[in-house]
Amino acid sequence: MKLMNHLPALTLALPLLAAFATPLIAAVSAKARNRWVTCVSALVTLVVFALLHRVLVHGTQIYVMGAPSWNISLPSGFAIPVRIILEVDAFNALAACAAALAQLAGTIYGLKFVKKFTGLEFYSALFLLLTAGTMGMILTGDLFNFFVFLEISSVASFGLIAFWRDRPESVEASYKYMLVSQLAAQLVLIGLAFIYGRYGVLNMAAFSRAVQPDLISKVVLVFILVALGMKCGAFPMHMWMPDSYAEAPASVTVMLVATSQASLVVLCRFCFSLYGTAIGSAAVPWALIVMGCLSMFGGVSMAVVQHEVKRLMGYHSVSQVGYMLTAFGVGLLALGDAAAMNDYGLAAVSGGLYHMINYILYKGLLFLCAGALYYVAGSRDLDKMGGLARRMPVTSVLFLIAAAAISGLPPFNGFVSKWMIYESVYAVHPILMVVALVSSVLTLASFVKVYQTAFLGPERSQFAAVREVPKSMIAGMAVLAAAILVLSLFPSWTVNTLVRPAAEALVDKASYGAAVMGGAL
Amino acid sequence: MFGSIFSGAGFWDAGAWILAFLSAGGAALFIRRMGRSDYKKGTDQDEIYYSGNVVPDAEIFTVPASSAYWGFREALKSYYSHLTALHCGIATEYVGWFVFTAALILTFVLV
Amino acid sequence: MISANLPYFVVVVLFLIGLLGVLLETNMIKIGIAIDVMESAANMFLIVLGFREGGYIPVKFLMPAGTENFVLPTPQALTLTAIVIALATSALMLSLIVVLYRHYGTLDVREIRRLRG
Amino acid sequence: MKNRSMRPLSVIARTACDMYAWFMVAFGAYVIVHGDITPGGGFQGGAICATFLALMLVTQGSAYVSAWLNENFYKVCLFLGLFMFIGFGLMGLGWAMDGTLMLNWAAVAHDQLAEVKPWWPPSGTVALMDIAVGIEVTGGLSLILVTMFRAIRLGTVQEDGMGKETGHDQR
Repeated sequence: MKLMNHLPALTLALPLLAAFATPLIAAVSAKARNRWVTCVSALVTLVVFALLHRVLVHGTQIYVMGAPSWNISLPSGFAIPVRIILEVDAFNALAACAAALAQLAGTIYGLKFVKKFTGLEFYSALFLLLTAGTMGMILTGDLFNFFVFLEISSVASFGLIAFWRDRPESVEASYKYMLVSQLAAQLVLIGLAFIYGRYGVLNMAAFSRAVQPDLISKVVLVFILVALGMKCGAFPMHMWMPDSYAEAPASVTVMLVATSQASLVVLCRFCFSLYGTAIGSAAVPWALIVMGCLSMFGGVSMAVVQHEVKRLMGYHSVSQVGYMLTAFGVGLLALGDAAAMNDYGLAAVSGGLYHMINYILYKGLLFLCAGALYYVAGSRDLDKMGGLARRMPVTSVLFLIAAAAISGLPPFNGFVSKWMIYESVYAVHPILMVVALVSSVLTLASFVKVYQTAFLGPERSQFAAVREVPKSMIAGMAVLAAAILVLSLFPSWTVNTLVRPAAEALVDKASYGAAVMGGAL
Repeated sequence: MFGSIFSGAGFWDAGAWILAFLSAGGAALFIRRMGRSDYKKGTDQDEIYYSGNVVPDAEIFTVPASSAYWGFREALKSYYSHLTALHCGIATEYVGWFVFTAALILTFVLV
Repeated sequence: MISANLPYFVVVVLFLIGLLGVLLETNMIKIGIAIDVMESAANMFLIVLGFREGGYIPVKFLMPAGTENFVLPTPQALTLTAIVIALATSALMLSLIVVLYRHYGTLDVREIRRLRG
Repeated sequence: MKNRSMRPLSVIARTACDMYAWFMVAFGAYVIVHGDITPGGGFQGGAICATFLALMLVTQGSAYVSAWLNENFYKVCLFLGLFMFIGFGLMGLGWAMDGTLMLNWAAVAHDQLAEVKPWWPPSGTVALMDIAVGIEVTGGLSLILVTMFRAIRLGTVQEDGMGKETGHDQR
């Protein structure tokens, strides 16, 4: 079928088209807008899952924008690709699937959650734009295109974080994120300019062929690493994260989680598929590992003492990102050494990847549950809550699932990925595993606190009239909960069919280049 | 049905865990059934026993979230004072940390 | 040699001015200007990289007959895109500053710190 | 609080700018339409077109402009332009799906241009997309001007219900 060739392009074009049509449709009626955004996000999810299926069956997909045909990456007479190319392998496609689930949940949840506020046509348009930016960052195979999508998603998220614009804190959080993020974007742009000046290419596959471990490449790698590390919340640069995650509406926070993971996807792409063995220095993997350990412990220890529910979860995001950074750092350390790669490297990369997918799902669910608490209680302060489990049984069960998953309690998926990370990082140094285990314990402790103070305890008089949140919000949460349960109940299927091919695609630098540049080296 | 994942040191099986949870739940239910049968709902037996005193309001009666893990926080007071000072809320200091990290990593990578 | 590298010195100086502005200024509007200066530095870097001695603009209709040396349009396209993005972000940043001034009554970035700890 | 809205300038300035502003729009339209083969393009031309509103605000004053302005026009411009842009991109796919996204389906070869379609833009969809971008940027920059102009009036008299904060508190 010809349509199947166009799936990568449709993943980007659909949300873009829908985003620009939304204000025009919203002029008709609010109901039309709601139906429109729901249909579009369901369609995007469908397209992304079809893309994942196609990639798993047929191997890496490329898509050349503007070419006479979708697969002409090298027109005759050209040594390097000149057009913008989307390159989708198992790794990209898996991350895109998690992001698609997050945006589906956020869209459905947001229908009722933000209903009573004004400016909803721009909310919907920006949300779809954020989806397009995230998908673009994940799927792109072109460096400058990556910068453009990074900025699209950044600008959309600044607008969405400040959606509650008459709350001073929201605008403040948006401003702080914007300040750091703009500096990071300039570093990325200058890094890309370095690449262009040094190698004359902006295509990722061509760059992965050309890259040498010289001074310029190292500087570029550090710029990209710091900028994207900031975007996904590595420790000394994470301060924007709890602020903006807490102040954004809950339906947006789900998507912000996916966007920050898109940055991590590109970071892994740079470290593994583009640089690979040409990384030239053991300092880069160790920087990842050290930042990861600091994030793990620093994030969670700040989370334990918080009493504002979404801010607490924001600090947990920092901590969870630390697990992935550590795992990818260990994988990077083992790169180029076949024995070490077989021994623990691939397991570390798979663990990090699996944890990334799990993290998007359960952290999204946790933020949605926190939003539900805010929706009924009118406050995010845990001191003012209590006894809500009787009033909101569904939300409390969903929260319990997500909290068990993030704390790594068996039978949930969070345990499997954390376990894979523990066992692989142990091979590098046992202290990494100790840090990870202590962080995990503290995670459990802080979520016990949240559950105990918000859901358990005696009923409070001011919540006598509280009812369960509306059905559409439950449906949004159920999307993520169902995904968590599937990943939990079929771990071996997940690891063997989804995660392992993705990890192998990530570390296989030669085949990443070959998909665009052709087989000849 | 669910399959297992093997690593060098052990294996993971979701089915085994579910089986364990089911049997533990069954045992709990069994023990619960062996309890007293003269319990009646809606009588004085439902009341909270508070040393014979009147039970205060929920606001006073519960430990608020900001007081939870007080001992933990108190023991690590010096650590937390540093960590809270890091999250000072000033946007330009956050930018400063970003630049500092970039410079640090650049030094380690290039040297 | 010096004259050929002069644009790069300007880029570095501009970027450092912007960076110091962001780090040391306390007025939010000045910080916004400093961010814009950094964006100009990045754009100028791209433009300088695209310069070729004796190259012609890459539009076939405007080229004199027989011209073979035309520059690659990529850096110019990149710069244009980056300028548009910079415009969007500076407009958004100024709007945020206006709203922040309404809420907090100050432009001092050190006093906008309700979110901390 | 003092009314800080903009006052109109003198008669001479107003009369001159009344005419001059339309020439700016014409020049902007010229830059947009010729953007594909000359320096300029949709963004630059749109920015020139948006100076129309800036001139009007400066010379005619806020009362005149806010009475005369229809903001929805610019909103429609903004989203219609963006919609047209991505629509032209999607048209590259063609009915039979044998093209690609953003394919330049309307391009004509350089040497056939004169005899085949003398009126056709030589760069094909690039010209069409430039027009779409021009419409979008005109709408977008004008909206930015209007919105920020409103924002700087900081609690002055609310002539038209503008400047009222809506959103979070509206329960």
